[in-house]
Amino acid sequence: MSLPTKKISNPQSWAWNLAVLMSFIFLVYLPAQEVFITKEQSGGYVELLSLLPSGVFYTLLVTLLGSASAIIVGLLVGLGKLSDNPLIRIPVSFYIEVLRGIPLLVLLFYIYYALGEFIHMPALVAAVAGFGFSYGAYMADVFRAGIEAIPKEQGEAARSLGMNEKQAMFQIILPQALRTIIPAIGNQTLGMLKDTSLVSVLAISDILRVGNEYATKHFNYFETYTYVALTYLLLTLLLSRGVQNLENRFRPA
Amino acid sequence: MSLPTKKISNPQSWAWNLAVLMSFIFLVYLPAQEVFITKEQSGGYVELLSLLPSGVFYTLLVTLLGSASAIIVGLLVGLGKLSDNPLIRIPVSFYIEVLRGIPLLVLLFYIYYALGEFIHMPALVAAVAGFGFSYGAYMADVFRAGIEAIPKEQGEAARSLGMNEKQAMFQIILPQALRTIIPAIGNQTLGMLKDTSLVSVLAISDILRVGNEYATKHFNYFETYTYVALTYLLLTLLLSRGVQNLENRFRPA
Amino acid sequence: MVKLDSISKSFGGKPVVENVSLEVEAGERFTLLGRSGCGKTTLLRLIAGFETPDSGTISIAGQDVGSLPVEQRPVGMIFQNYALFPHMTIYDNIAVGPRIRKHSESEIAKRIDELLEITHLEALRDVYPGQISGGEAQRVALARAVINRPKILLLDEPLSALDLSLRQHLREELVEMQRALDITFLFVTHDQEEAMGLATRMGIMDNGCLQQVGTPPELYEKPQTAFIAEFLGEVNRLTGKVEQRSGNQITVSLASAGTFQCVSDLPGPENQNVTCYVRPEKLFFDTDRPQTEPVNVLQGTLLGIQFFGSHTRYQIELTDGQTLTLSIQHRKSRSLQYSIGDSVRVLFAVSDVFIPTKK
Amino acid sequence: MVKLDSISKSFGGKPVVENVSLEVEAGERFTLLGRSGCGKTTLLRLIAGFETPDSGTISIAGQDVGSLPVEQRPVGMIFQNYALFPHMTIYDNIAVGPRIRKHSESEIAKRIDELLEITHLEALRDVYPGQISGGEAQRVALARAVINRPKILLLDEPLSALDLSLRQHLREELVEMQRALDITFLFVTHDQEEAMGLATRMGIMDNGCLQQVGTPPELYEKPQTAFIAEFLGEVNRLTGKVEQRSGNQITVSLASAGTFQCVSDLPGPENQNVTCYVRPEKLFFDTDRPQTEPVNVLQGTLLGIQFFGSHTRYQIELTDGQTLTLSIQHRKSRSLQYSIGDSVRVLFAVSDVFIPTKK
Amino acid sequence: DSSPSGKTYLVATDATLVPMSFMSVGNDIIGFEPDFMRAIAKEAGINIRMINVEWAGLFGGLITEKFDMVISSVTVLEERKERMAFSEPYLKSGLALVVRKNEEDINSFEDVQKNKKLVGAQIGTTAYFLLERDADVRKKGYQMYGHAVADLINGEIDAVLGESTGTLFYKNQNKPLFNKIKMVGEIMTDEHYAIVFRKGDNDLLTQINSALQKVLADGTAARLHRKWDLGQAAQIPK
Ligand SMILES: Nc1ncnc2c1ncn2[C@@H]1O[C@H](COP(=O)(O)OP(=O)(O)OP(=O)(O)O)[C@@H](O)[C@H]1O
Ligand SMILES: Nc1ncnc2c1ncn2[C@@H]1O[C@H](COP(=O)(O)OP(=O)(O)OP(=O)(O)O)[C@@H](O)[C@H]1O
Ligand SMILES: [Mg+2]
Ligand SMILES: [Mg+2]
Repeated sequence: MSLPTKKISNPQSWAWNLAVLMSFIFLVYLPAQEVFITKEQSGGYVELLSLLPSGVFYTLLVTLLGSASAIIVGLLVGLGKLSDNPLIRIPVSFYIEVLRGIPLLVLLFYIYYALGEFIHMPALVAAVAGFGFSYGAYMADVFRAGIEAIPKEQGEAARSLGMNEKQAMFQIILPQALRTIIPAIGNQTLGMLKDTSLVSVLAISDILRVGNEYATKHFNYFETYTYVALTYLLLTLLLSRGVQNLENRFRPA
Repeated sequence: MSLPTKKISNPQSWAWNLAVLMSFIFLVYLPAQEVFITKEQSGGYVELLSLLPSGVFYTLLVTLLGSASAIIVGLLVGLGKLSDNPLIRIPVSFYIEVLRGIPLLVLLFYIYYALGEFIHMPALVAAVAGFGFSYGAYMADVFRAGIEAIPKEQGEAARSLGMNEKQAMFQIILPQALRTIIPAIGNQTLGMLKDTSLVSVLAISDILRVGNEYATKHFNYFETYTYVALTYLLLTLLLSRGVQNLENRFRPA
Repeated sequence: MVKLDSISKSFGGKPVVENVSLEVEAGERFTLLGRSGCGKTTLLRLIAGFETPDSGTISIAGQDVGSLPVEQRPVGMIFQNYALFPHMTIYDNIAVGPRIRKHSESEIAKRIDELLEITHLEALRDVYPGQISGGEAQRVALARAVINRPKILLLDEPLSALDLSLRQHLREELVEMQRALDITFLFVTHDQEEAMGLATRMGIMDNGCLQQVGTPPELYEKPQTAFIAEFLGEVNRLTGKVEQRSGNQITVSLASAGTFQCVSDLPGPENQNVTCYVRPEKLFFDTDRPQTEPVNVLQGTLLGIQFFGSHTRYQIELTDGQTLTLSIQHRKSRSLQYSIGDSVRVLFAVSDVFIPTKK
Repeated sequence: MVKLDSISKSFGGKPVVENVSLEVEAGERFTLLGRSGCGKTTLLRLIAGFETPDSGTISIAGQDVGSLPVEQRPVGMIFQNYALFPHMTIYDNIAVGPRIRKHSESEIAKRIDELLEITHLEALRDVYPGQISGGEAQRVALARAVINRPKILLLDEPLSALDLSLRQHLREELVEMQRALDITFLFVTHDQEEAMGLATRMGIMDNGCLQQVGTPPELYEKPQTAFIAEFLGEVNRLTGKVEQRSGNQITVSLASAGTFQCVSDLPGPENQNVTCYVRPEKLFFDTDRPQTEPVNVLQGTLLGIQFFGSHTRYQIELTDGQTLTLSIQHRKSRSLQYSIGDSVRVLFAVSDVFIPTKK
Repeated sequence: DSSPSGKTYLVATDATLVPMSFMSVGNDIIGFEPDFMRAIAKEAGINIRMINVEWAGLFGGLITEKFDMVISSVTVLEERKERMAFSEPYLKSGLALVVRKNEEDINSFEDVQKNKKLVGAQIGTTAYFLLERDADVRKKGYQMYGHAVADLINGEIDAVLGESTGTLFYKNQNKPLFNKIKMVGEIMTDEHYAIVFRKGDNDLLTQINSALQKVLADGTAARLHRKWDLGQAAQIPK
């Protein structure tokens, strides 16, 4: 099936421009207008603006580390899935089935609280591991599909020119597969950026967490979550432009 | 790009069978073995087994209602995206950009707590609305792509046989598009089943919530989250088989 | 039946159909031939109403159809892949038109049964399009289009998706059906053989312009432009200088390779460069039987021989470096035995050389 | 150069190559022709080493290669889409083989420059495969394969992805390159014209079996099986009863449509049913010039005329319902003027009728 | 709109605080506070239904009329009084520090501050506010109190500041797990727990307040205190 499943955004569209513009304007305007009104009526936007940068930092940190670990897991599992050896292929497929069947939030709880009984790890490590294992199972497919998308004649041509299987894989197949793999990794990372909001339940002070703490103290849910949503929106829109650039750069000529 | 993004499962594989078997065995075995050991060493599996059915009920209920509302939103937004009228197409595209840029968890908080200040709604309604709006933005693409995948000659042939545009859309294009749309909806629902775990933060007593409440009381995190994860695993695996059946049934001859 | 008057159409400033005027008579099989991208499909779509011309008028059976939407024009259309509706049976596919027009089911059934008989499709009445062959699909598409009694049937390369042997067969079938149903065809293709094999009359398009209209032999034997000469069938090109001319009798010099004669009312000065054409099947070897009409003789070297079963093609290089291709059908047992590198003499009738004069 | 001895291969119990023995000599352009799915590619892959035969041996230049992995076999391979490496320049593509073999860069550069000259690719040295034409890609693939000095070059339908006009051109180029580089070709195709046009010798495969091997004229004119007769070029089929036979002279009766003679050492009883073949280009109309050899005459009705520029094809129906196709190349100005429905007499030489005898 | 007989009032609680309010095996909300609330309702002659709400949503939900009252160990605070109304307190409790059993370095909150220890608490609670007040304290917020204790046991944090009754209850459960933790120092604060109302819902407030007084006075409260083993740290007001 060629239907798109979860493409985040279409950064070349009018709508993208509009959405970026609006989210940016609101993120600046809401605190700015507070400066000119009395503190009492304030929704706390100024304070939120001062609190959120550290949340953004953690959100991006988890995204970055999670993505890196997912790539490593994905490459290993993806190559395992392509292996001719059933002793590698079957456990690896099993891993993929299981990890895809468990909700990310449950996995995060599982790693941090359940496995935490045996292995001590900071919440950040648990979060990165959770994203690595879960997204790794999807990244595996990115690698597998990227490699399988290279026509098998490429490998065979390499063989007939004198390369052995390993040389053909690493000199001919993988370099070509990266053209599709890299943008796909970008897309996964974009999805992950949004899913990092789940780490707020692990007591990591990401954007959502900072917002939650602020809102439960000041009861200004509407203002807080509006601001939090706008922050996420701006981040995902900007990252989606980055991913689009990757896709354009790597689009087959 | 034709790389798969988030296909949940491959239900025709060995690995699927193995995973279903194992999760089922553990779900039965863990409580069963408790009956034969002393209560003190018990991990509480028997109790969990008695608690979880109501959690499963809520999880499935949210999935079902969320899916239904996402289909409605998706159909409307998808048709809007295909509209020739920019006054429809641009706001609809904007909607899609924005809804895809906001993490589901943030959206749920936003709807329940922030919008809750203006519109009163029970948590279940907020959850269903959240899934409807968020997944609706993805479903829109399912509908749009499903319709666009029908060769334009089909519509033109209908026109040249005497149909007007509307007749061509509803008698010729949409019936064919459903062949790809229905399995894709199934896939989205599968993703939603996992994402319903997020409603636990709205204090809806779904599987994860029931587990959380149990675990924070008895401090048997390992046992609880293991059992919760197995339950989700079995549900997603079984649903994925259902989706696969849909795909097989609707696969072009 | 269909009359186009100075039709033009551009997309985004790029002219795709330019000032095309054309008349197709009732009962004709008119073929439009042109390279990919020359605007053939656009022309059909203009007639069908899927596009609106920038200028010019289209009338069908005397009626200006400029303001009619697609579904009200009296045209049928056959698409390249036939565009049968996969979710309906053959019967329902054919019934789409009359049902939309609210004919009674019994009347529809009667007419469909008739059509199924003519098209030899009785057995496939309740089958889905996925289960039938390319040839059957073509016949269903025909039946579906003609049941609405269109004044003209537009066919957009309906054979190009099929493989060669099926294509030849269906081409004949198409001609047969056209005769049996007595409808007017406007057929579009980029395949010269197909165009000539099907057409009673044909037109050749290039870059959005209609270059020449006529019967296939007219176009093949008297092409008015170099484009047509080279596009329609294979041809040898000989470029030289006009050495001498008396009336329409011209002598062309190929420098070291000698001279040859041809007949043409080519304008312009003597000594001008000129490109002459002669078809490979009009060339003979010296050893062939003598001609009864005036012939040219050129000397060359045999460069290549390709055997194709029913005929053999010879490549001959002249002393000035130009090459000629000579094609001989094996009507007699093959006796001619040159081999590569041999020096050969090539003969061709003076009347078989032509020079297209239009630009 | 390459010798296959009783090679068989099946996939999942389904035999794909059955007991094929074949020898290709040095310098030949050997073509394997067969319908899609007949096992041609599999045969090439067996020689290249991508598949292992179930039984039989393959030797190249006298050496049994059964135990050699792909990369050590002295074969080059050209794939249908050429399989150039898109992430490397033309130069680097060609350099892959020698680099893997650890030749020095200066030596590699020297050989590549030579090859680029032979293949007229000097200008494309540092260009990527995405930016070159189909014809250039073919030459790069050739250069890349031959730089390793393979004993034999295997070509798997390298022309089938191209369009017709380019295909004809590249076919000639391929022959030229083969001569210039002096390598042995084993070429696989499903296109009869291509096979005959390219081959010095060819073999015809059907259902995994090699049916006949010979030069193109041998196969075209003396096909040993009905399959080859019908597959290689166009042919008319006449089915009748053996009425009389004296020596190898046979008289065949077509019931109401009369009788004709042919020469064959067909075994079996008199009165048996027999299918005879005669090529369309061997048929004449009554009005054509008289033959000097014994001819058959059959009476029929003209059903259809198709003009194809260089030749015209006529469909004639005999009185027993069988149809014949007659093809005439327009070597003289067209003078023959029958029209559809006319009664015509069709002539063909006794020696032009053949009966394939092998099953 | 306070027709006592017909209307059913919704009372929200975060049912993750053992033993004050939590989910039973039969998936009912049980604990000291549900029992106490039901006793008051009976006394006041009104219908109530307990609902389980995530802590973070308790006050927002009340203000936006998703429910009518909150009873969930909510401490009376001046900031909260600005937005909501409180009943008379029904319990005086306090925050206490919990550490791992083998922890030697922490004996009071001062030790935590001095040694830069990492302390956990449930967000939105007075415990977390207390940690926030001192910028030098290294703190970590949790969605649920139990998760903080789990993290303490797993070794990720050094102490948990929280409602003292819960910790005592856990200890009395006598599970091997709880032998790993201990309470140190004194009860640090006086926290007065009260039922929360929307501002302006005065009729209901008055009605509940008088019933509450009766339930406190007639010994029902003390009985429930014993039943749920709240310990000395939590005292029924005189
Ligand atoms: N809707 C359109 N918008 C813009 N350009 C178009 C449109 N339709 C056709 N064109 C352009 O017009 C030119 C002619 O197109 P058209 O389809 O008529 O060619 P054609 O002769 O049918 O070619 P082919 O043999 O490939 O079908 C092409 O260059 C095409 O790109
Ligand atoms: N690896 C394989 N596994 C199973 N069946 C195969 C395999 N390779 C080829 N076949 C089957 O063997 C038969 C012959 O295939 P092959 O590719 O050799 O045909 P071909 O003559 O090259 O056809 P084409 O002209 O279409 O390329 C086909 O029916 C094909 O399905
Ligand atoms: Mg076209
Ligand atoms: Mg093949």
